[in-house]
Amino acid sequence: MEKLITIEILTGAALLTPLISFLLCLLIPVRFSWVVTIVAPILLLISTSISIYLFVVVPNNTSLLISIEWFHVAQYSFNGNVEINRLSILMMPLVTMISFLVHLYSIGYMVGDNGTKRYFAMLGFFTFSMLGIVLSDNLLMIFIFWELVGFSSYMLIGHWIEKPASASAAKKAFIFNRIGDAGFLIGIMIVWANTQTFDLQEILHMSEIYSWQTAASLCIFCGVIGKSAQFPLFTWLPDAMEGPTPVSALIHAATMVAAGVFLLSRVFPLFTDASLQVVAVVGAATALLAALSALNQFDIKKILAYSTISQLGLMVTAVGVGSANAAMLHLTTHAFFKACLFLGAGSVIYALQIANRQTENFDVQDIRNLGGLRKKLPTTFFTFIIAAASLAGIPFFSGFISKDSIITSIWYWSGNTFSWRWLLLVAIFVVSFITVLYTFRMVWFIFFGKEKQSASAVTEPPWILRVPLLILASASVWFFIAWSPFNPSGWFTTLIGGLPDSILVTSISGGLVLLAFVTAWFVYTYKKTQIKSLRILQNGFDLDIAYQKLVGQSTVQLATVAETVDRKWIDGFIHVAAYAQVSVAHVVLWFDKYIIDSSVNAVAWLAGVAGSFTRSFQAGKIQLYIFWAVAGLIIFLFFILI
Amino acid sequence: METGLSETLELITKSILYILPEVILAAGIVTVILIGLATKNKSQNLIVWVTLLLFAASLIFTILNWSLYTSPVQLFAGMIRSDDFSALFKILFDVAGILTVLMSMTNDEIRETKFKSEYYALILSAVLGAHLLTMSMNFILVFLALELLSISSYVLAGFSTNKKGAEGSLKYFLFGSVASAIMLYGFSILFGLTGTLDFSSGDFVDRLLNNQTPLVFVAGLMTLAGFLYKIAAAPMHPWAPDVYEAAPMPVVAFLSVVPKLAGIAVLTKFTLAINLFGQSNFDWQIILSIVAILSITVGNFSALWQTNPKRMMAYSSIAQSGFLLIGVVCFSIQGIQFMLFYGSVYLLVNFAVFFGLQFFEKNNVNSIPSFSGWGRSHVMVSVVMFIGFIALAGIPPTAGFTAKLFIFTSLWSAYEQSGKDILAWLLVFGLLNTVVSLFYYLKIPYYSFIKTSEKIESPKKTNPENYLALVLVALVLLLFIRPDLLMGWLNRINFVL
Amino acid sequence: MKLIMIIFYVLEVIAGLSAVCILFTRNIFYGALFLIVCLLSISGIFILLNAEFLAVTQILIYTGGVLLLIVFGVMVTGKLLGKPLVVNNKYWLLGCILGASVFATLPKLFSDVKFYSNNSALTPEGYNSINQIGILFMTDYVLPFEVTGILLLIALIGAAVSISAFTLFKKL
Amino acid sequence: MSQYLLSSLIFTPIAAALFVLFIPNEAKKTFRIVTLAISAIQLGLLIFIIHQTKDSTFSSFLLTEKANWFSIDLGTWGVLQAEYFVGIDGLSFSMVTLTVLIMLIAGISSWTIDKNVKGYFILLWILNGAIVGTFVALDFLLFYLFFEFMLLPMYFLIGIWGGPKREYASIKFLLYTIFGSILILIVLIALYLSVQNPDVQDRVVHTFNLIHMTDAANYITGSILNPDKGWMIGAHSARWWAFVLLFIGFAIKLPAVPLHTWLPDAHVEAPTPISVILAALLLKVGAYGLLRIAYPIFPDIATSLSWFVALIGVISIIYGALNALASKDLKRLIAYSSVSHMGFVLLGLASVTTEGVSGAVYQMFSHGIISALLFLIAGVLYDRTQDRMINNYSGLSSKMPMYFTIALIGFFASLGLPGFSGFIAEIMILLGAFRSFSANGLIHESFAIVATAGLILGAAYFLWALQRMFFGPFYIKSEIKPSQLVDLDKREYSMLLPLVLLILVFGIFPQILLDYINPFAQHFTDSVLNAVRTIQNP
Amino acid sequence: MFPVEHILYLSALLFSVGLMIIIIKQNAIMVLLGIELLLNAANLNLVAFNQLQPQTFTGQMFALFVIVVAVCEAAVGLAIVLRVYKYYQTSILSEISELKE
Repeated sequence: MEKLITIEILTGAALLTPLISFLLCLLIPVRFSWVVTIVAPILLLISTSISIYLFVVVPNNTSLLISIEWFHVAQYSFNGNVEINRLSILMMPLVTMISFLVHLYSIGYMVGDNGTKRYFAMLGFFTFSMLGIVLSDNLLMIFIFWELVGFSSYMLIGHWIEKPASASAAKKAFIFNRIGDAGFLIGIMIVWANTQTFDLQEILHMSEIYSWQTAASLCIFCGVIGKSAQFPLFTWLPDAMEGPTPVSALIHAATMVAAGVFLLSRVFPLFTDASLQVVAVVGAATALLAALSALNQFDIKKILAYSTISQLGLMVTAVGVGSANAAMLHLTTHAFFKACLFLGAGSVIYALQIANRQTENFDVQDIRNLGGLRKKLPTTFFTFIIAAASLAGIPFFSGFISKDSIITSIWYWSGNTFSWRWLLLVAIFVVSFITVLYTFRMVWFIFFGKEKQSASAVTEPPWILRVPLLILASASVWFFIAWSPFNPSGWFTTLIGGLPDSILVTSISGGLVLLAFVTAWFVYTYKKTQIKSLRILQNGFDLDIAYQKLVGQSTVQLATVAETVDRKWIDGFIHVAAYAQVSVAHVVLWFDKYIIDSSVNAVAWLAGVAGSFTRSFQAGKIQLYIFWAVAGLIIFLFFILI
Repeated sequence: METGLSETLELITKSILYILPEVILAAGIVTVILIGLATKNKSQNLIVWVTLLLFAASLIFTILNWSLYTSPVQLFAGMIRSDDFSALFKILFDVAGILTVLMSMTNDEIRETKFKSEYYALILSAVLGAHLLTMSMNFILVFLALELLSISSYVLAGFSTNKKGAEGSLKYFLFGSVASAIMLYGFSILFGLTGTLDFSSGDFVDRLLNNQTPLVFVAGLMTLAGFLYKIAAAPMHPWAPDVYEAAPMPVVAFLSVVPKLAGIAVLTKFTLAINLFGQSNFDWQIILSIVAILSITVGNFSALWQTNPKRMMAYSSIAQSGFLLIGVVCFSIQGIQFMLFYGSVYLLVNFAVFFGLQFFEKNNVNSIPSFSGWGRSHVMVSVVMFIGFIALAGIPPTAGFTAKLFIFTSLWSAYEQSGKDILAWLLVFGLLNTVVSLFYYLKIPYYSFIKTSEKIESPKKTNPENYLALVLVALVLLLFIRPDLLMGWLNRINFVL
Repeated sequence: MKLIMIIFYVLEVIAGLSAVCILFTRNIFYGALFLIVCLLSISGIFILLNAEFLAVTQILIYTGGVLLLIVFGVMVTGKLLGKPLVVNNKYWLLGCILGASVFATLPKLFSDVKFYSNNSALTPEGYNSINQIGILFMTDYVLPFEVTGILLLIALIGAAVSISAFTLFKKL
Repeated sequence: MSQYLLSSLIFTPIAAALFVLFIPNEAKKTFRIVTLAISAIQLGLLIFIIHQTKDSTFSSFLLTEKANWFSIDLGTWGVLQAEYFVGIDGLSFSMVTLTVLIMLIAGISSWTIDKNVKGYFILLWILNGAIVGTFVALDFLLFYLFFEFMLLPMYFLIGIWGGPKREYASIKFLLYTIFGSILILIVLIALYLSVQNPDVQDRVVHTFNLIHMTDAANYITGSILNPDKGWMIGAHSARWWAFVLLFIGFAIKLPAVPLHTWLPDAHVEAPTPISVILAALLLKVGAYGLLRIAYPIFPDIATSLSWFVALIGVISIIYGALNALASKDLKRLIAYSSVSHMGFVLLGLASVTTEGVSGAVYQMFSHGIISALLFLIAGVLYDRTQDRMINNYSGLSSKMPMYFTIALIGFFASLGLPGFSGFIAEIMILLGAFRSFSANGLIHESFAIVATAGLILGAAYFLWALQRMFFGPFYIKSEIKPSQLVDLDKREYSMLLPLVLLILVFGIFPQILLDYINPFAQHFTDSVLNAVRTIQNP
Repeated sequence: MFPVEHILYLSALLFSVGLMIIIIKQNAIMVLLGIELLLNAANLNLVAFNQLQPQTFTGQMFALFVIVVAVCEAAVGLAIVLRVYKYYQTSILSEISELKE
C-alpha cells in the first residue's frame, strides 16, 4: 500500500514536472531567458528519471487507478482519473526520454533564437499534455490533452513567427487536427449518450458489444486520422516541417503523431470488427501513398515526414488487423529511430547553415544540395545510418523486429484463403520495399557521393547535439527490444503482451528487405548515371507537371501520381472547400448586408411611405380638412349601416 | 306651480355652493379683465399672480367640494352633476391651467403682447368651459360649455403676433364651428327621438331603447363628431397640426391637454348613455375602436416625418387621443379609471415636454434637426424632455408605460369578456404603434444627444420653468414606481356615471 | 287652417330656395341677402310653430345682428381690395358628393322614424309662452343663461383681441 | 444587512448616479474613483452573498426580498398586484457574478473616455444597476422594467460615445431591441391576465410573480394562457404564440440568426467598454430570459418547439462562424463569433438535459468573460492606431509580444481550447444536445453533430485572423510611428490579466461555478419535464 | 298641426346646402354663412320636435341658446377673418395655407 502511494505521487510528479517547466519558462523574465535552457532540461530529466524508475519498479500487470473527480453535473461525474497500466508505463519513459533528449538537443540547436522562452515553455507544455494523454483513464480527458498537444504543436510549428510559411503551416496543422477532433468529439458524444460516463475502466469493460460501438469507434478513429496524419488528412504533416527540426523530431515523428496509434490501442476493446476493417484499410492506404510520396521528395525533412506518415499507416494497419501490441512495438521503435533521424537531419541542417551563412538562397534541406557528408559529420553519419537501417527494416535493428511483427500479424489476419485481405498484405510488402528504397536514396544523397561545394566548410556540430543522437541511435539496435534479432519476445512482450511470430514471415520480410536493398543499391549506387540524369532533369522542374515528365520509371511514375492525388485532389479539395467556404461566407455576408438588413430598412421605408400617405391629407386647405372629416363620418355611417 | 318655483329657486341657491370653483373662475374672468383695464395691461405680474391664485382657489375648492357629496349630486335642474368623475377632471384642468400660466410667464410672445389680461381671462374661461363640460348632463350645457371652451381656444390659438397665428386661428375656428354645428344637429335629432335633452336621464335611455332606428346611430355619430373634434381624434383631427404649429407654446400645451381631457370626459358620459348600457343595436364599441385605431395610426405615422416639433407633438396628441379612447372603448369602470390615470400622466408628461420645447424655442431651436448638439450643452432640460418622450412612447421606467399597460389590460379584459375581434385588432395596432411612435419620439433626443453641432448659442442660464419640468418628470417617475398612489385614489372613487 | 298651411309651405319653399340660391350665387353680397331671406322665412315658420319669442329673437339677432356683421365684413374686405365681390368655387365635386350623400340619407332616415311625441294635452288657450320662457330662464335654465353671459363676454373679448390685433399691426 | 443584499447590489450604482449628478463634469478622476468604488462595494456584497449562501442549496431562490410594489383594485375583475420580488438561484448567481466582474473591468476600461465624462459614467452606473436587476428580478414586471432600463443607457452610450457610424448603429440597436421588448410586453400582459396569486384565496389577485407563473395550477380557468384550455389563435394555441413571441423577443437580444444584424454594427461602433458590456452582459439577458421565463412558464410549448430552438441555435453557430470568417474588421469578427457562441446556448437550452442546460449557463458565463477579453484586446489596438481592419496589420507579435500572448490566449479560449472555460461549456452543451434524443427525445442527434462543425470553423477564423495580424513580417497601415506602438501598459494589464485568470480558473476548476449552476440545471430540467408530463397527462 | 317631416326635410336641405357652401365657397365669409345655415337647420329641428310635446319649451330654449352662440361665433369668426385678411390681403381660403407640411 505504501508503495502504491509512492507510485501515485511519483506519477503525479512525472506528469507535473513538465508543466512546472512550462510555467517557469513563462514566468522567467525575458532578460534571463538563458535560464530556461538550463531549467527546462533539468526538470525534464527529473521527469524522465521518475518515469524510468516507475517503468522499472511497477509490476508488469499492474492496473492502478487513481480516482480524481474533476467536476460533476447532476449525478454524472466527469473524472480526471489517472490509470497506470502497461501502456502508460511504456509510454511515459518513451515520451519523457525523447522529450528530454530533444530539450537537450534544442539547447544547442536553438542558440541565438529570441523565442527561446516560448520554445522551451511549449516543449514543456507539450510533454505535459502528451503525458496527460498517456495517463488518462477518461475519454474526455484524453480528448482534452489531445487538443492541447494540438495547441502546442501549433505554437511550435509557428515558432518562427516572422516566417509566413510557418504561420500557415501551423494553422493548417491545427485545423486539420480540429477536423479530426470534431469526429473524435462526435464519438465521445455517442459514448456519452449510451453510457453516461467517460471512464475507460467502464467503457472498455462492458459485457457485450453494442451496435453503437461501430459508430463511436469510427468517430474516434477520425481523431486518429487527424492526429496521426492518416489518409486523407495527412498533408498537414509535411507542411508542419516548417517548424524547428527538434520539434519535428519530438512532436511530428516520435510522440504526438503516434498518440493516434496509442489511442487506438488504448480504446481497442471499443472497436468492432467492422470498424477495425476500416482502420486497417485506411492505415494500409496511408502507408502506401506516403511511401510513394517519400520516394519523390527532395527536402530532407519532407522525406522523413512522409516516411513518418507511412510508418504510422503501418501501425494503424496493425491495430486494424487486431494486433495492437505489434503497433505499440513499432510505435516504440519508430519513436527512437525516427527521432534520431530527425535530429540527425537537424544536425546536418545546423552544420550546413553554419557553414553556408554567407550563401544566399541556399536550401540546406534539399538533398540535391548535399552529398558526401559522411566524412565531415562522422557522428551524425554513424547515428543516422543506424536509425535509417532501423527504418528500412534491416535485420539486427529494432525496426526490423517491430515491422516484422506487424507483417506477421497481417499475415495471420489475411488468412489462408484468398480474399481482399491479401491485397492489403501485398500493399504492406510493397511499402516495406519502398521504405528501403527511399531510405537508401536519402542516406546515399546526403552522406555518400561526391562532396559538394557546400560541404567544404562543414564541421561537426557541438556535443550537445551529438549526445542525443548517440543515445537514440543506440536504442535503435535490436537488443534494445529483444535478445533475439528476429524474435520480438523480450521485455516488451512481457510488459505489453505476446506478439505473433512466424519464422516464415520473418524470412520473407528479411529477404524482401535485402532484395530491396540490392535494388536500391543497384539503382542509386551502381548505375550512377541514372542518378545524375535524375539530378540534371530536376533542375528544370519546379512545377509538378514538369516533374511528371521526368519520371520514366514505373515507381517514380506511381509516386508522382500519388503526389498529384495528394496535392491536386486532397489538398485541392481542402482548398476548394476552403475557397468555397470563404465564398459562401462572403455570400452570407452579402445576404446579411442586403437582404436581412434591407428588410429592416424596408420596414422603416414602408412606415415612411404610410406616413406620407396620411400626411397627404394635410395640404393646409381647411375646406379639404372639413371635407375629409365629414366624409370620414359618412364613410363610418355607411360602413356600419350597410 | 308657484310653490314649485320657489323650491326650484331654493335649490338653485343651494346649488351655487357646489359650483363654487366655477363661480370663482367666472368671477376671475371679470377680475382679470378689470385689473387689465386698471393697470392698462402693464403689470404682467399682478395679472399672472391673480390668475394663479384663481386657479389655485378653484383647485382647492374642487378638492374641498368633494366632502360635500358622497354620491353624485344633480344640480340646476339636472343641467350639471357634481360627481367624483368630473371632480377629478376638474382638478386636472386646474392643474393644467396653473401650468399653462406658469409657462406663459416666461413665454416671449405672451410677454410682449398687449393683451395680457385678455389672454389670462381667455385661459380662465377655457378652463371654466372645460369644468362645465365635464359636469354637464344636458345637451344645452354641453353645447354652451363646448362653445365657451372653443371660442376661448380660437382666440388663444391666434395669440401669436405673426401671420401664421391668424391662419391657425381661422382654421381652428372654421373647423370647430362646423364640428359643433354638426354636433348640434345630432343633439337636435336626439332630442326629437327622446324628447329630452338630459342624456343621463332614464327617459333618454328608455326612449332610445324603444326606438332603435338608424337615425339614432346617425345622430350619435354626429354628436360624437363634435367630441372627437375636441379631442382631435380621427377623422376630426386635421385641424390640430396647423393650429399647434401656429399657436404660442403655452397655448399649444394647453390645447393639447385641456380640451382633450374635457372632450374625453363628456365623450365617456355620452357614449355610456348612447350605448344604452350595452343594449344598443349599434355597436359603439366598434365605432370607437375604429376611431381609436385610426387616430393612433394616423397620428403616429404622420408624425414620423415631421420636422417641426410642435407639429410633431400635434400628431402625437392625435395618437394619444386614440390611446385615451381605448379606455372608453372598454365600457368598464376599470377602463375609465385607467383612462383617468392615462390622462393624468399625459397631462404631466405633455407639460414637461412643452416646457422643454419652449426653452428651446427661446433659443431659436424651431426644427427638429436644429436640436443637434443641444443635449450636451443643456443636459438637464434635454434629459427631462427625453424622459417625457419615452413616457409618451410608453417605455419604462415612466408612468407612461404603466398607463399604457393599464390601458391595454383593460382593453384585453374587455376583449376577453366580449370576444369582439375589433378589440384584439385595437390591441395589436396599439402595441405596434408603440414601436412606430418611438421613431419620432426619439427623434429630438437623437438629434440633441447623438448628433453634434458646432453652432450652439450661449445658453440662457437659470430657467426656472425647467425645474418645474423636472418636478413634473419626477412625478411621472414616481407614478411609475408607485402607480397605486394615484390608482388607489382613483379606485376609491365612486363611479356612477 | 288651409291658408296657414299654404303660408307654411310657401315659407318652407322660400327658405329652401334661398338657401340653394346662396349656393349658386357668386356674389357675397347677394349671398348675404339670400341668407336674410332664408332666416326671415325660418322665423316665419317659427311663428307658425308657436315659437313667437324665438321668431322675434331670430329676426332681431340674426337678421339684425349677425347679418349686419357679415355685411359689414363683406364691405370691409371688399373695399380694401377694390375687387368685385365675386366668390370663386372650388371642390365642386367634393362638395356635391358630400351634400348629396347627406341629403340622400337624412330625409330617408327621418321618414322612417316615429319621433317622440307627448301631445296628450294640447297647448291650453292663452298659454303665454313668453312668460313661461322668462320663468324658465330664471329657474331651470339659469345656469345656461349665466354661461351664455360669460360666453358673450368672452366672444366680446375675443373679437376685440382679434380685431385689435388687426388695427395694431396696420403697419404691416 | 443580509436582508437587503440584492437590493443593495442593484441600487448602489443607481444611487451613485443620483449622487454624482451634483459633481461637475470636469472632475474626471472622481468619476473613475466612484466607478471603482461601486465595483468594490459590489464585489464586497458578492462575497458576502457567497458567504451567506455557502450552506444553502441553490435549487430554490435564496436571499429573496419581497415587498408589495403596487396593488390596484380592479373591482369585479380582481386585483392587479406587482411586487418588488428579487432572489437568486444558481442561474442568477452566476449572472450576477459575471455582471459584477465585467462591470469592474468595464469601469477600468472606461478611463480612456474623454468627452462628457459625467454623462457617460452616470449612464454606465444606471446600466450596471439595471443589468443586476434583470438578473435577480422574480417579478415579471420588475424584470421587464430593468430589461427596458438597460436599453436606453445603452442606446446613448453607443450613440454618443461610439465610432463614426454610431448613429446608424445605435438606432438599429434600439429598434431591434424595442421591437423585441414589445413582443415580450404582449406576453407579459397576457400572462398576468391569466395568472392569479394562489396565496390569496378570497379573490382573484393577478400577479406578475414569475414563480407563480410556472405553476399550471395558478392559471385562471378560461384565461387565455391556461395550459389546459387555453385559447386558440389561428391554428395554434395562445400559449404557442406566447412562447414564440417570447422566443423572438429574447432571440433578438441573444442574438440568434436571423435576428442578429444589430449586433455587429453595435459592437463595431460602440466604445470598447460598451462593447464589452454589450457582449458580456446584454447578450446574456436574452438567454437568461429564455431560461428564466420562456421555458419554465411554457414548458409544454417549449419542449414541443425544442427542435426549432435547437435549429436556430445550430444555424446561428454555423452562420455566425461563416460570417466571422469573411469579416475584415476585428471587432466584427468577434461580434460574429458571439453570434456563433450564443448559438451554443440555444442548443444546450433546447436539449433540456442537465448537462446541456448546465453547459448553456456555463457558456453564458464563459462567453461573458471571453468576449470581454476579446473586445478589450480589440480595443487596445484601436486605442493605438484607430484602425480595426485585420488586413492592415501584420507581424504585430514582434512589436507587442505581451499583447500577442494575451490575444493568443483570448483567441484560443474563444475557439474552445481545453483548459479555458469555453471548452467546458461547449462540450457539456454538445453532450447534452446529443444525449437529448435518447434521454428525452426533444432534439435529434444530428443537431449536435452539425454544431461540431462550428468548432472547426471557429478554429479557422480565429487562426486566420491570428496569422494575418500577428505572424509574418511587421507591417501596419496606420500612419503612426512604430515607436508609438507600445506594448500593454499597467492599466491594460489590470483589465486583461484578471480576465485571463478567470478564463483559466473556470476552465480548469469548473466545479467552482458548477456548484451553483448544477442545482439550477437539475431543478430546471426536472421542473420543465415534469410540467410537460403533468400538462399532457393531468 | 304642421307636418313635422316637412320641417325636417327643410332642415336636412339647409344642412346639406350649408355643408356644400362650406366646402365649395372660397370666400371665408361665405363659409360663415354656411355655418349659420347649419345652425339654423338644427334650430328648425329643435323647434319642430318641440311641437311634438307642446306643453314644454325645451326645444325652444335650446334654440334660443343656439342663436346666442351663433352670434358669438359670428362675431369672433368675423374678427378672425378680418385679421387674416389683414395679413394675407385675401379672404380666399385656399390661398390661406401657409401652415402645411
